[in-house]
Amino acid sequence: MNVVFYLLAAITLAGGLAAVLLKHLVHCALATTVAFAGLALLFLQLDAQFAGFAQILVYIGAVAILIVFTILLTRGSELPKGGVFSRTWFVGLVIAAGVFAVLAWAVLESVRGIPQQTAVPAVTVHDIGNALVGRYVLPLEIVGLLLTAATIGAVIVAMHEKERRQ
Amino acid sequence: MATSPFFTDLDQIFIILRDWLVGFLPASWRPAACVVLEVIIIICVFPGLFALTTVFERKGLGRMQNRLGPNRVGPYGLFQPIADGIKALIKEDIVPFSANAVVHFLAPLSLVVAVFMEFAVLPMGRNMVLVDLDAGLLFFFSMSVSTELSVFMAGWSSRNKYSLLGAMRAVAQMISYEVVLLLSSVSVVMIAGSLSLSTIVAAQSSYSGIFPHWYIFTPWGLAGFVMYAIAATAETNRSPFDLPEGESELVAGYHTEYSGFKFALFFLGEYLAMFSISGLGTTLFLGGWSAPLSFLTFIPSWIWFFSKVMLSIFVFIWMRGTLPRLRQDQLMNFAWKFCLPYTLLNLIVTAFWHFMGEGWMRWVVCTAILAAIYVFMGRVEMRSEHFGPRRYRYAE
Amino acid sequence: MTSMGMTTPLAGYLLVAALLFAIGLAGALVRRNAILVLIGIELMLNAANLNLIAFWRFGPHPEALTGMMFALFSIAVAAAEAAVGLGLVIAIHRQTNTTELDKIDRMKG
Amino acid sequence: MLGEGILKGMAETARNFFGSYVSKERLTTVEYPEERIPTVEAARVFPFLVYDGADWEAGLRCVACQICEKECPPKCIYIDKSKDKKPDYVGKQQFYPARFDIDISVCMSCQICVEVCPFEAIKMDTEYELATDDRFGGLLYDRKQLARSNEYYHSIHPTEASEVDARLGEEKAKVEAKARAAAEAAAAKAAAAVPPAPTIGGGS
Repeated sequence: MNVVFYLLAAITLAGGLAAVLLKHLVHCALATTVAFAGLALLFLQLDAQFAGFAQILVYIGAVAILIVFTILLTRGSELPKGGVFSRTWFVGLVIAAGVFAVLAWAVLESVRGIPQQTAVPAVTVHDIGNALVGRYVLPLEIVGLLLTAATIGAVIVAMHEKERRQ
Repeated sequence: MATSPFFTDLDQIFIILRDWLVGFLPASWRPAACVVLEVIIIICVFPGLFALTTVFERKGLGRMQNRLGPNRVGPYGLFQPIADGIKALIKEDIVPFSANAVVHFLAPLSLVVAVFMEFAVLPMGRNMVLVDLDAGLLFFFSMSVSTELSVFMAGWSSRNKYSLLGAMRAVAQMISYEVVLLLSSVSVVMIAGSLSLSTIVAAQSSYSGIFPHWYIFTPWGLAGFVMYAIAATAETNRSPFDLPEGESELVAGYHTEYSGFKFALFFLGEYLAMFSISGLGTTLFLGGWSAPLSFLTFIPSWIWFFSKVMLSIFVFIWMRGTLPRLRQDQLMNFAWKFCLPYTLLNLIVTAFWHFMGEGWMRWVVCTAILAAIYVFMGRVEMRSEHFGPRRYRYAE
Repeated sequence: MTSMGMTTPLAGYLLVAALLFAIGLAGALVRRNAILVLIGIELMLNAANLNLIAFWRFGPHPEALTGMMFALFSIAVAAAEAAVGLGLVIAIHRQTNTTELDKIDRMKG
Repeated sequence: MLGEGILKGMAETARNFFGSYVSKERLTTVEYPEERIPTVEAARVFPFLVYDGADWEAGLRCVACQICEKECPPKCIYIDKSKDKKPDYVGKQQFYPARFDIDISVCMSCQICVEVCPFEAIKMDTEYELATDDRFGGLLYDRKQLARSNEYYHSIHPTEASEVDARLGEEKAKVEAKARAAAEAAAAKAAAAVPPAPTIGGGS
């Protein structure tokens, strides 16, 4: 708990807020990137090097790019004509606030009694690799399958209409 | 190898200098001061190298086309980059009226910062690495993919169709070749058993006889290196993969609307990306800072690293001087239908190599598989229409 | 948040994650654009990841890597989700020429 | 095999690269300010005005007929006709240009002014180093700047200039012969009345 944490938390939350509030879709996507980067830095601060870099690689390198590609492919880079918020925005806001209230209450109530590890965990990338192909090899294979299926699925979903029309 | 203390000192001269400089500070400041000093050195050395490279590139390209190249400013035109730099600095900074000013401003900055970060994990000599991260390779790639977003920001914020087209091409191309780049590096990681770049160099710095154990001198390493080089060229948007800035159709691609200092930053970013990706290739396949022959180890390690990097840069320039630009569909087909399958195959071959154990058998088997598949795939690719005249699928 | 955060580092991370989750949820619920809804979902997934990593870091057995692995797999799954989700958005845009969720109110294309 | 052509191309460029250091004849570059290619006779860049004799103002062949001004496609010639007259090369009294300006920055070197000029007064120059740092009027040449002697014309386009001279000489001879014939006729006439009579024009 120090200045760095507060700074990173502020960056992340500001990025998230901007992503939700900004008018322009591309700005939203870029703000999301800020949030992703802030989260990656938070991971690094939590001594999770591998997860932090994987976060940057996957989210900034792939997901953010996917989002901006989609925005441009759906002509979302022009400003929307109507409002940016849905008609039921108030209900959504109340639900979100309620969820946050419950979560915060739960965190603050329950976290007190938990014993906490403060020493930096001595986990190397080597350990992560061993765990991935050892204990977690089945999930790894399934994720591989899922990613393949998702890639093919995404291609088919995005291509479908044109192919049929031909 | 017994080397004299003089050469050992020369090898470690930067470390010694750094420690001497830092020694003036109180002990508690020293680690931070070390890092600051190293960062400053990286920030000074590579732009300097960039300046030299620009003039050597122009001269080299000229020579390849039987021209002289720049030779006016200073002796042999060596001061050309200074003149260019002054020009870029004092030029008017034009931001298009309808551009998105904030994003337009942030794009070159974020690009250069991300590229500079890549140098942090490169071992540039024995004990000369800024941070020896356990997941160094992953860090490098995570930084190099962040440049894609900067390119997109630049192209989109300019509100210019050429910029946008260039940026979309650049992003599509970089994503496609990023996969190849990563997968070709993974074969090295499989053999070295580490993502830390200094460990990978250390694994290559032994010798059998006088020959080094560089990974390029293995069948899978050679194949991986070729794929890596192709992907690196595409990743840095260099010719023949310079479609994003293909001036014959897109003016200048995503930096069409940039001028003055911001354009200089893009230019710097492009060359720094070249240096960093050459540095990574050197580290992964060419033994990093280790000497090419065992009796040459007395020459300081950093000289080897930088000469290997500059050699790679020369090959970049050589290719630029030789090859014509690809077409967008050829580029994508090449990435997904040739490079990616071949790199995946290379991974399998690497696994064979690892599990077949020492001996000549693995050399024969791996070489045979890789060569046969290369020839076969080459035949198939060249016979099919992928590299032939363009077919329009959707055009009326 | 600050007073509690000072005493237990875990609580700070969890609160940030909760806040980010709420922001993501709000984004998914209040915005009209389908892409923004997907962005909101990504933010929620990320908040969950932060929770997982924080629990891994401050939990009793970090060497077992459970939280870390969960986060890594979650990142991979989120990438797949984004690819499919955005592919769907493109497909819907092809059909209806809009990505505004309020206007996509017909079952038949 | 895939990649064969790339290697061939790389070998070619490598040959160029090293060859350009070994053999000088590979390099086609002329290092311009120090080295120059001598201009060929047929070179044509911008127009100039020809004058005969030593005094440029008196010797200008131009008679301010303004045909070139009217024919010039980009309209870069500006001529003011003089009020008075002066004798031309054959001695006939003609107007002369009080102002003759060519805007070199507009001129497109089409040579139409040269082709339409009935007096062989405007010709094409081979001078191409006309850059100036004066944006305002630096490239608007007046008649003094445009005037070049006939000798200069001979030095840059010798063949064409001698043809022109021959033609002018012929015309002049014709005019002189006519004048002489007129003079003789006048003399014969005068001889009938008053014996001695001076010749008009004369002079060679």
